[in-house]
Amino acid sequence: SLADTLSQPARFGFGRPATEAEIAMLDIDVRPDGQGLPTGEGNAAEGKAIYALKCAGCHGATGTEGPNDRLVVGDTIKGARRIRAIGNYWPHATTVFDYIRRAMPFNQPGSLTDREVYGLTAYLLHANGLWDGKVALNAKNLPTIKMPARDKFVPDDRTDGPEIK
Amino acid sequence: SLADTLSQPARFGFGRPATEAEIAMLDIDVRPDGQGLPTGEGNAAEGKAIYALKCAGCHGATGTEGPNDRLVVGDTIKGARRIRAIGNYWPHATTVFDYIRRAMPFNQPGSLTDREVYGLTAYLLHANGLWDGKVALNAKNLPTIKMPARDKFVPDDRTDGPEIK
Amino acid sequence: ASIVLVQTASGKAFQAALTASELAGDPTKVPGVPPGALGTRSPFEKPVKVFSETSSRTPLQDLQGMLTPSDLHYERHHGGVPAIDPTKHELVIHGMVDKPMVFTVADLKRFPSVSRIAFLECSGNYRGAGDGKIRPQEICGLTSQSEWTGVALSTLFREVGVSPKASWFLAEGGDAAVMTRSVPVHKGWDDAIIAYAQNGEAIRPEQGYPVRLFLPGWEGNANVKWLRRIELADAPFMTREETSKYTEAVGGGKIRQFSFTMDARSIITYPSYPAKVEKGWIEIRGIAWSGRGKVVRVEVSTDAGKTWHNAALQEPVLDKAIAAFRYLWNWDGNPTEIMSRTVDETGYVQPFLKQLVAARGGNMGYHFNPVTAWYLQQDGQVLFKST
Amino acid sequence: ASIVLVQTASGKAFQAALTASELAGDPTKVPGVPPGALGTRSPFEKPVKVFSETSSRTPLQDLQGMLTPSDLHYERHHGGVPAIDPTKHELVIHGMVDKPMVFTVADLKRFPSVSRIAFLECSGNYRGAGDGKIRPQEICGLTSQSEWTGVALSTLFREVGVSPKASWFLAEGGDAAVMTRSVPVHKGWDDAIIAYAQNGEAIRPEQGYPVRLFLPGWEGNANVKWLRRIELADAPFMTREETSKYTEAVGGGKIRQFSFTMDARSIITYPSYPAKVEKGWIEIRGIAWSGRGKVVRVEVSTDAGKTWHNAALQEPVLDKAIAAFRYLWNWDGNPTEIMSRTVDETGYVQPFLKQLVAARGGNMGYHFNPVTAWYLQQDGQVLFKST
Ligand code: HEC
Ligand code: HEC
Ligand SMILES: [Ca+2]
Ligand SMILES: [Ca+2]
Ligand SMILES: [Ca+2]
Ligand SMILES: [Ca+2]
Ligand SMILES: [Ca+2]
Ligand SMILES: [Ca+2]
Ligand SMILES: [Co+2]
Ligand SMILES: [Co+2]
Repeated sequence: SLADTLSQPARFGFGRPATEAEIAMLDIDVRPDGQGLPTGEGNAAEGKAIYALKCAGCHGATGTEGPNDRLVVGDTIKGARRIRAIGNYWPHATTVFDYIRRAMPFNQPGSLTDREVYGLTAYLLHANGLWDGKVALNAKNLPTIKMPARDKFVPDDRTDGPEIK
Repeated sequence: SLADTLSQPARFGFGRPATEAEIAMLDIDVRPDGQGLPTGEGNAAEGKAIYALKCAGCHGATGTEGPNDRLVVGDTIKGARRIRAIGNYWPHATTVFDYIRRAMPFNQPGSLTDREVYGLTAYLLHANGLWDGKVALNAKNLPTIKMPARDKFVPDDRTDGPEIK
Repeated sequence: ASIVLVQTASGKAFQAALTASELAGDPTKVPGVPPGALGTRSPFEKPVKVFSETSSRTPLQDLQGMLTPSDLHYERHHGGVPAIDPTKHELVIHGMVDKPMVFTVADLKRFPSVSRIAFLECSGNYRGAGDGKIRPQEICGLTSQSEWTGVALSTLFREVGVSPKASWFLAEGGDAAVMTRSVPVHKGWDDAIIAYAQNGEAIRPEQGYPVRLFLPGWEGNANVKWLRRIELADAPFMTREETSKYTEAVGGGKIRQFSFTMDARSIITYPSYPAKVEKGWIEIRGIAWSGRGKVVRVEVSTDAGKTWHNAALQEPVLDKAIAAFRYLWNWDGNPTEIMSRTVDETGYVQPFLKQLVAARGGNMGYHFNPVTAWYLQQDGQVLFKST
Repeated sequence: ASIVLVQTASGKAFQAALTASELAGDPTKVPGVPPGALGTRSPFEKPVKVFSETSSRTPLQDLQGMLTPSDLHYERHHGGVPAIDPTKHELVIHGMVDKPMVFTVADLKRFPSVSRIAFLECSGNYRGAGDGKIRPQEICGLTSQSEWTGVALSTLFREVGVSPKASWFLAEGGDAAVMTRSVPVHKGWDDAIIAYAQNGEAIRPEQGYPVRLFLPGWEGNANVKWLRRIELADAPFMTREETSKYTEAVGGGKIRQFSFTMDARSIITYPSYPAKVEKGWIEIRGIAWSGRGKVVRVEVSTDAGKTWHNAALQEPVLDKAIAAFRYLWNWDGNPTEIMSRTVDETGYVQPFLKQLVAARGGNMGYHFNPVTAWYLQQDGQVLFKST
């Protein structure tokens, strides 16, 4: 804890300073405000083609069929409670970019170029009815997308007390 | 502990009574007063032959050469402090019978007949200068043998207090 | 032994040794296996985890006491177990810090170390079964306990000079999922550990070798394994795991996020399905834990929840740790339901399933820690029953 | 990534993925191994016991905290590890009892159970080296710690009705040595356990599968493994192990017998030979234990015994258990000797070697628990030094 730490020397001097270059190599996260988004862009049409090639096998031809996680809400956007997809459950559009870039395709994670990721993100947001089919997605416009689920999310309000919540 | 035990039921009723026959099958120990010694007998000459056949390979031709534990004190009985053999270190003759019967020969433990064990015990005690070469050893005379080391043994007198002992 | 005469080298005849058939199957008559470099598990014992593509579950019903053997520790990963060379692995800490730093595994081991015995649990750790045929392993086998050793994150925070304005940090793994979770900075100062050892030895690959984040009492997924990067920031990063996953509907159309604390829980591991028991004395055994602090009491009911009795807790009862409990009971052989519930030091009482569902607006999901009941049939068969 | 165009099914050309060479060796770019039935040990970690024909020693210098992984638990056996089928193994209790009984392993598991974390140590557990080139493993690696679970022997004593006149019992193993030791009955009533589990799972074969006697704090050999028989009596049986072996010359021609208690002890496991250290901050780490009860203090000296400082003890500090200790020290780079000593709740202070030898009339032997020093050379090399 902090208290324990204070009884220790101010610095041990183990480890080495991180250079900006080596941090940049690892620092792939993208935040809700767009921090971390790379330059470049990609549109839904490009993304659709890549999707068909690299994603459809696991997520279905239209992102609704599986066998793996459903990505597209489809017609049921306002209906069925049990569907959890980008269009009705994801609070931030930036997460789509971040996650695809770091973890997909599942069999070749980290293999996509930034342009491909922009395209795929544009395609999936478009398929969820949240982005125009023509306009290329980039670091500037991606964070501005308003996600339908955004206001559903509330921080944990359990108080670590006796209440069952 | 006993206290915990008292809060429990007097008997749980798990397990089954042991019959005398099945206890007898397992109850191979021999005590200093001779309790547990079987009927029968064996002498040093018999034992010497068995020893040559089944023991000498590990304990040496005369029980002094090894490679495994030295069994016979030899000429040095009063001299060298570092020798530990039956003749100068073992407090009870019954232990020789008990141990050979349960554990030797190391490569075929439990393979000796009681007669063989009496013979081997007679032989080893004789070689250590503690038993006549002719008289057969049996349940009656074995416990009467006075072992030289007997009075050297003292029970642990450490008190579990601060003293270094 | 039959009397057989054997000719010795010295020409004498003696009674032979016991015959081979007399010795067969008696371990006292054959020299055993000599000491070796590594111990073994008896071939008669085959405890195994039940595994799917995404997780594997500790066989709770096969275990005693409070520790989990390392190779039976539950697994949950999102990109499989990476093969990491510890001499190539580094932890980078950057973002809102004075001095961004890189630490090798060897560097981390030089800092002051801390150890604690604590549980780890996946927040998606409840299953039932309509027919009652489900074991503790399947019900809640995504919980395990180890002794964890590593460097306090607070020590590293001080080393890099974390900004007083930093309120969250991102923890990122070096696995194929490049797993990321946002964690409040206060947990880093409080009791987070960058752990490199588990039950004495190096952390096992499945648990994050060579280093993982360990957040005592917090949901498993946030305890990022194969940790390679920590970035300090002033807001959460809203990663996929803390938005699309590990969030739960709590009624009124709301979704709860950042529900880190693992609530108090227990399960009776003996007797449990598929055991069959006899009437008479039965020691009811189980495990209890709470991510909020210490277990103060485990109550056991043997009459379907009408009356409750305190079970004995195995000492030491530790903070944010599994405690083994025991309750001695004389079963009269009549069908009944037995169950346990944990009360922790915050006064929280482990709820029934129906209470939990009601409290969450009718939804099920992560952080489900209901009382689990076992139904004892007349014939001694033990079956799961939801509460 | 180099720009490569790839033709897709729909006829469009796209920039290709990163090339294989760019991905080589990066565990974030290859799916890892899926969850499985049993966890593994990293191929980069190879902790092993050092073994001879009669024993194998725990690699203390490779371990952290207070627990020993089961497969690294020390071994000492006198007839090898027997292969025992647990469905055929029985424990007979007879002699001075009301009702001689036979218990199967399954029977034993039905009785009320107890668990405790405790060390086990062979009483022949000290070695030095004239050239200083010896590791903790060789010095005193015949000590290890586990969580043991079983039935209290007192429970079984009551079940069979042990006679109030019984003062000793014989414990006999089912191995090729048919190992026997005499144990005072009061230990059976106090805290002896017939143990069937170790660190959560079934006891390992090397530690006595399926059942062993466990005598907290008492010399390893008396904790008879593969236990098959207990005979109650009114005197010790004077077995070979308690006469020819496990007795020690204590001066004046006397030999001490039945020295069960393991005295207090400690060893610094880091830094230790063959480590090389650098000047600056060093966390001195080690383990401390006492068979007499709790460790109350571990003192560390970094100036060859002139001054002593209290080390931090890892909580929980348990009765008759190993406690991990830590002492943070800033080495100025000048050659010095570091050492630790345990003080236990009886007021016993772990002695120097010369004190022990003097107290035993110049003899060495079993129950040697001296302070162990490490000499730090100018170049950082750490070497053993006897005290
Ligand atoms: C070989 C199978 C496979 C392929 C190919 C694949 N995915 Fe996935 N995808 C998965 C799996 C499995 C998961 C769930 C991973 C987890 O939960 O850890 C997933 C999860 C996702 C998610 C998160 C879904 C959610 O609800 O949280 C997104 C978004 C996604 N994939 C997009 C893609 C895109 C875009 C591609 C192609 C570039 C792709 N996937 C290719 C298997 C695949
Ligand atoms: C294959 C080797 C081998 C053979 C054959 C063998 N022994 Fe041994 N013996 C040993 C070993 C090894 C020990 C030490 C065992 C231990 O310490 O657990 C030993 C110990 C003993 C001891 C105890 C010595 C002491 O100082 O405590 C006696 C007595 C003994 N053997 C007698 C015999 C007799 C009699 C025979 C023949 C019937 C025999 N041995 C055959 C290897 C052998
Ligand atoms: Ca970043
Ligand atoms: Ca989904
Ligand atoms: Ca007897
Ligand atoms: Ca000898
Ligand atoms: Ca989790
Ligand atoms: Ca011992
Ligand atoms: Co999970
Ligand atoms: Co020993």
